[in-house]
Amino acid sequence: MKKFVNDPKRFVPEMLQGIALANPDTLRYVPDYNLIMRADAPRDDKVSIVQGSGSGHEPAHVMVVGKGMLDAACPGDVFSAPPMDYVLETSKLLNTPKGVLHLINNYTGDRMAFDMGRELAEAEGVTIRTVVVDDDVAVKDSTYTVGRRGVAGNFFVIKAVGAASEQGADLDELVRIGDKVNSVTRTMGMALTSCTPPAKGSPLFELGEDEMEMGVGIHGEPGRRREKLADANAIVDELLEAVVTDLPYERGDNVALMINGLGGTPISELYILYGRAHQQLADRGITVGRNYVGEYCTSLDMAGVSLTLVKLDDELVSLFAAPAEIAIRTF
Amino acid sequence: MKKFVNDPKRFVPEMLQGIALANPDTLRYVPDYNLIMRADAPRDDKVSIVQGSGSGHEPAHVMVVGKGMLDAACPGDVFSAPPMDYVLETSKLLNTPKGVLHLINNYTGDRMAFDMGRELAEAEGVTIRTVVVDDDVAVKDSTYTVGRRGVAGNFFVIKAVGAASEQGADLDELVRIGDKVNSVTRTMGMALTSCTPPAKGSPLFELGEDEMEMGVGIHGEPGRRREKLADANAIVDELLEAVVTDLPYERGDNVALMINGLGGTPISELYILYGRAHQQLADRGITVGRNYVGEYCTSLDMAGVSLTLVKLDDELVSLFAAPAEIAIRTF
Amino acid sequence: MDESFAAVEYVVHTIARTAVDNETYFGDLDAVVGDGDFGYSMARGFEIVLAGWDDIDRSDVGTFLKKIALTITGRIGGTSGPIWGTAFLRAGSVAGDRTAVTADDAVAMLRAAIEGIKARGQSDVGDKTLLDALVPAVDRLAAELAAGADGQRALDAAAMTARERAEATRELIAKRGRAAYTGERSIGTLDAGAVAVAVMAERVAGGWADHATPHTSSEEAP
Amino acid sequence: MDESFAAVEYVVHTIARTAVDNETYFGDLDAVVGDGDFGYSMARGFEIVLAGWDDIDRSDVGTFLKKIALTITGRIGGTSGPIWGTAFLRAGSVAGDRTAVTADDAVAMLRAAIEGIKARGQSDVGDKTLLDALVPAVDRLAAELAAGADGQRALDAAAMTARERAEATRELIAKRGRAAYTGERSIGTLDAGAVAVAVMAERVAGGWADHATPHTSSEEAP
Ligand SMILES: Nc1ncnc2c1ncn2[C@@H]1O[C@H](COP(=O)(O)OP(=O)(O)O)[C@@H](O)[C@H]1O
Ligand SMILES: Nc1ncnc2c1ncn2[C@@H]1O[C@H](COP(=O)(O)OP(=O)(O)O)[C@@H](O)[C@H]1O
Ligand SMILES: [Mg+2]
Ligand SMILES: [Mg+2]
Ligand SMILES: [Mg+2]
Ligand SMILES: [Mg+2]
Repeated sequence: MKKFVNDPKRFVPEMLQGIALANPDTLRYVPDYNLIMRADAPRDDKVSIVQGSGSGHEPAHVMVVGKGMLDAACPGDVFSAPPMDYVLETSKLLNTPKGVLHLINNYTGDRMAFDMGRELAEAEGVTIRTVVVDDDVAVKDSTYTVGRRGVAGNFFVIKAVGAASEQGADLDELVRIGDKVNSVTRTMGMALTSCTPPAKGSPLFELGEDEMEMGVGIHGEPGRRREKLADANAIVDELLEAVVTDLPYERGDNVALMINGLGGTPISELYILYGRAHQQLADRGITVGRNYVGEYCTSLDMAGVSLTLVKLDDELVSLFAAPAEIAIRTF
Repeated sequence: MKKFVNDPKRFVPEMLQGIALANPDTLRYVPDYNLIMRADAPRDDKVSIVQGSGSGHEPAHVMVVGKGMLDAACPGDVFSAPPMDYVLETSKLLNTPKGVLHLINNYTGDRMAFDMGRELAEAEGVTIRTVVVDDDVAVKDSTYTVGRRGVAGNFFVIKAVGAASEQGADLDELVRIGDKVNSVTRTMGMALTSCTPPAKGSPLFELGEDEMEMGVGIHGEPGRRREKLADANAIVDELLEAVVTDLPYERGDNVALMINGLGGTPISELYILYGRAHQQLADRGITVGRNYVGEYCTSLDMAGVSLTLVKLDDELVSLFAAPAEIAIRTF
Repeated sequence: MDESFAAVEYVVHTIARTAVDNETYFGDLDAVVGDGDFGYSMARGFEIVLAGWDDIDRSDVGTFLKKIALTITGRIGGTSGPIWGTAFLRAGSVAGDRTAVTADDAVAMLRAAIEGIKARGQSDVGDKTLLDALVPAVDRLAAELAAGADGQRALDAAAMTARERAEATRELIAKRGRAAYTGERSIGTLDAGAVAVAVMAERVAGGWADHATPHTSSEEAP
Repeated sequence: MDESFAAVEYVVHTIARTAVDNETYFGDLDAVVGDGDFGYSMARGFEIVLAGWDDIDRSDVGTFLKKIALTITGRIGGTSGPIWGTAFLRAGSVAGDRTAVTADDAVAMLRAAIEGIKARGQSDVGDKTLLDALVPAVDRLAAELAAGADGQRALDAAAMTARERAEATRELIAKRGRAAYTGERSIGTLDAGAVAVAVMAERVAGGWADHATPHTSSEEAP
């Protein structure tokens, strides 16, 4: 296994410890619950926004805690939803008179942990509402009853509700905004290589030199189809077709376009993909009003990419443009 | 080759095109000379800061063009210094009454291209001064007469002279600042894997499953020593020892610490390394006043890391804290 | 302590031991079409159960099982924490303040655990989950006991059923868990949770004859 | 046009052709302890020379070589652009407005190219660069011609020397170029630039007998 790791069982806590040491003034780390929270949270005048999920998707979500983004993240182990206790304790610690917003990606484990944690926290007097993110078009709702997965689109939900809550929005308003962003956001991902979870020490699946996996999620779970490796343009075109036709995004639409690296893809390649996607959207009469190129929601060291579109309106344009300060804002 | 690429010969121009499409208001792209420049450059009241180098180190340098950073970057092909003509034309296009500052990393090819390009540009009336970056402690000055390499430390030189030139510093002042930053900056890198240049299509060197390469540069050139793979802490300790003892950095020093990913290493792992480095420095009585964790100067898709220290004084603290707006500032 | 409390301890201890011993195997099974964390999650949770084994509150069987459930939900993430935690919790609720457990009690506790898993997982037999091994195995156990079989024979039969049905998950399309996203591609692969149930059942049956021997954590040290 | 101008064209064309044909080979040699771009850089530059071959200004040999030098420095990056560009430029300066080139002229042009490379690269024989093949090969060429050998014999001898000395770069520590950073580890590897010189010299010698045949770009189409 070619990784920077000490004891694989300490992978997540050591990462969190590093984040905490790098951000002593702005973040607080609670080791018992894998909890990274804003040092100034909870605040009486603001809904606390919490996202949990498995680890291995960094910067999501522990590195996007900060002003205008999350108030706290409680990650589980690599690719495992956090234990219910973490959700409970995090919710209690972040409790404010304005309530707590849970953001979760639509996976069985996450939903269970947050359902149970919420029930117990509510019993202790915490007001909680939940927004579920499920933007992945690779999974068809109808066939598999667990529904679509939440993938890189969660960034836009976080950004929008994070901005709105800084501006004083209440819990209901945040749920409205979060649900709205989710409803106009679609993503599709693909992988050139598998990823290697530190505790497993070997790749989750094997891909031949001339193969790629279309429709992968962010947990190294294989995609829906294995295909012959194609060039950058063909890959973008396939992802774009799947995403555009799903909502659908139409001629005249103004969109945010995200080209998200899955962890092992250099940013040079992401810009090659961006250029193609931007031009193909222009050819369809769709304008890219905002763009995001980089790593937002990864799958450990997987070489791969996901493409996300968000249909913009005036409200979203202004929320996405709002300032944000996060742990990985390093320049 | 597991890469997002169309025609490998178009790797660099397609990447630059993507950058240009993503930043239509702030950047200008001149395809003939691989040139990415600020849309508002040159400005009569400001020295233009230009850095060239081979491509494959993104975000360096084409993605760090912007307010408070570079005015222009003219990259060559992957791992090749730009042709002399690009340097000449870039220098002419960026010419201002206050002059042009060339930043170059200390490699034969880069020095030649910039020497020749500068000579010709000066003959056409452009005032140019040069700062050479050579922060890599893996290369010993004495033994190999080409001198140390310039690696991730160039970020700090760019940041400092970029901030100073926004504040109106003249060319001599920028050279003073650039040379000073370089003189207190040291870096050492290592790789877990090789990288694969798109035109070659296969890894530059082969590393066994249980091997690592200490002292690699950023061009996929092998390092000084191949060692048995070690855990994250041992790797940090070895890099840190080499860097700290070189300047040397001493008890009581305040430093900037950069943990720079080489392209294929996920940010989760970088924070594990950061945590160790921070703590080891504390044990040596050295304070980390600023930290940088992420990708600044990469080697395509190489899994690896470099560790940089900069000794801070009041001037550098203030320059590093100055605002900057760059193409990859995406949150 | 009643001998039948020792039997409960034995079963729980064997489950925990199996989870810890098979971390890699269970993880690899989950990696085929899932995300590979099943072995890791189970091992991390059950190793804490084993580490604190001697100190678990044994006032009654219900308390004992609920304490274990709390350790599981407190430490195991993913789907498995809630699923297995709920199972232990529900079994504990049925056991209540009993300090002895009859064969009928055991079947009732297992049935309650199953109902808990179904409710928590919104899942049922046929979804390619651990239920596909657990439900038929418990049915078989109950049937054998009802037909007058002794514990050993009933357990052997249940283990055999668990193994057969775990193998038969190959034919199913995953409808729950991370494997569900691969759709038809999950056909031909084993469900990790179902195999874990089979291995646990086999180990419970295999050691049943000696189960009266007390299981202490000191015995577990390598 | 004088026959000896055609000889210059032949040599340049063969160098360009060799660079393009050996992109992968030269790149792989540079990858061993360097950064692998040598083959790519040379091929990208010299393919432009070939593409515009018929239209290069042939007023005189100096102009012809200087135009080629400009293409090289304009397109080839890395160390090779300045090095090879300087070599062509210096050779062109010596040739000046000549339209015919004698054997002595040729040697003078090559010597000027060598001096240009040394000055540009701040390098010399022994640094494990192309100079380690080029310098002895040109010395040998001059010696053979001085001893009265005809062009073919002199070129054959020079090519043999280039090859021997390119092979001998294995014993050297790289002191210039990207390979220099590996220090002692560069021992045992061939210098890519020196091998390129050897292959070029061999191809020049090998085709010398037919060099009067005009070389047009149409002939190059695959
Ligand atoms: N909804 C569910 N109901 C019951 N069992 C489930 C459910 N989802 C998954 N399982 C079982 O859990 C196992 C996987 O557990 P784990 O790896 O922890 O979950 P995840 O799928 O979240 O990664 C599967 O092999 C299956 O037997
Ligand atoms: N300073 C120098 N002087 C002369 N030749 C050099 C020098 N540096 C490198 N070379 C030659 O150039 C070749 C490498 O060229 P290239 O790959 O373009 O340069 P780089 O080392 O910058 O990647 C080497 O094999 C060597 O023969
Ligand atoms: Mg999981
Ligand atoms: Mg090079
Ligand atoms: Mg799993
Ligand atoms: Mg090279």
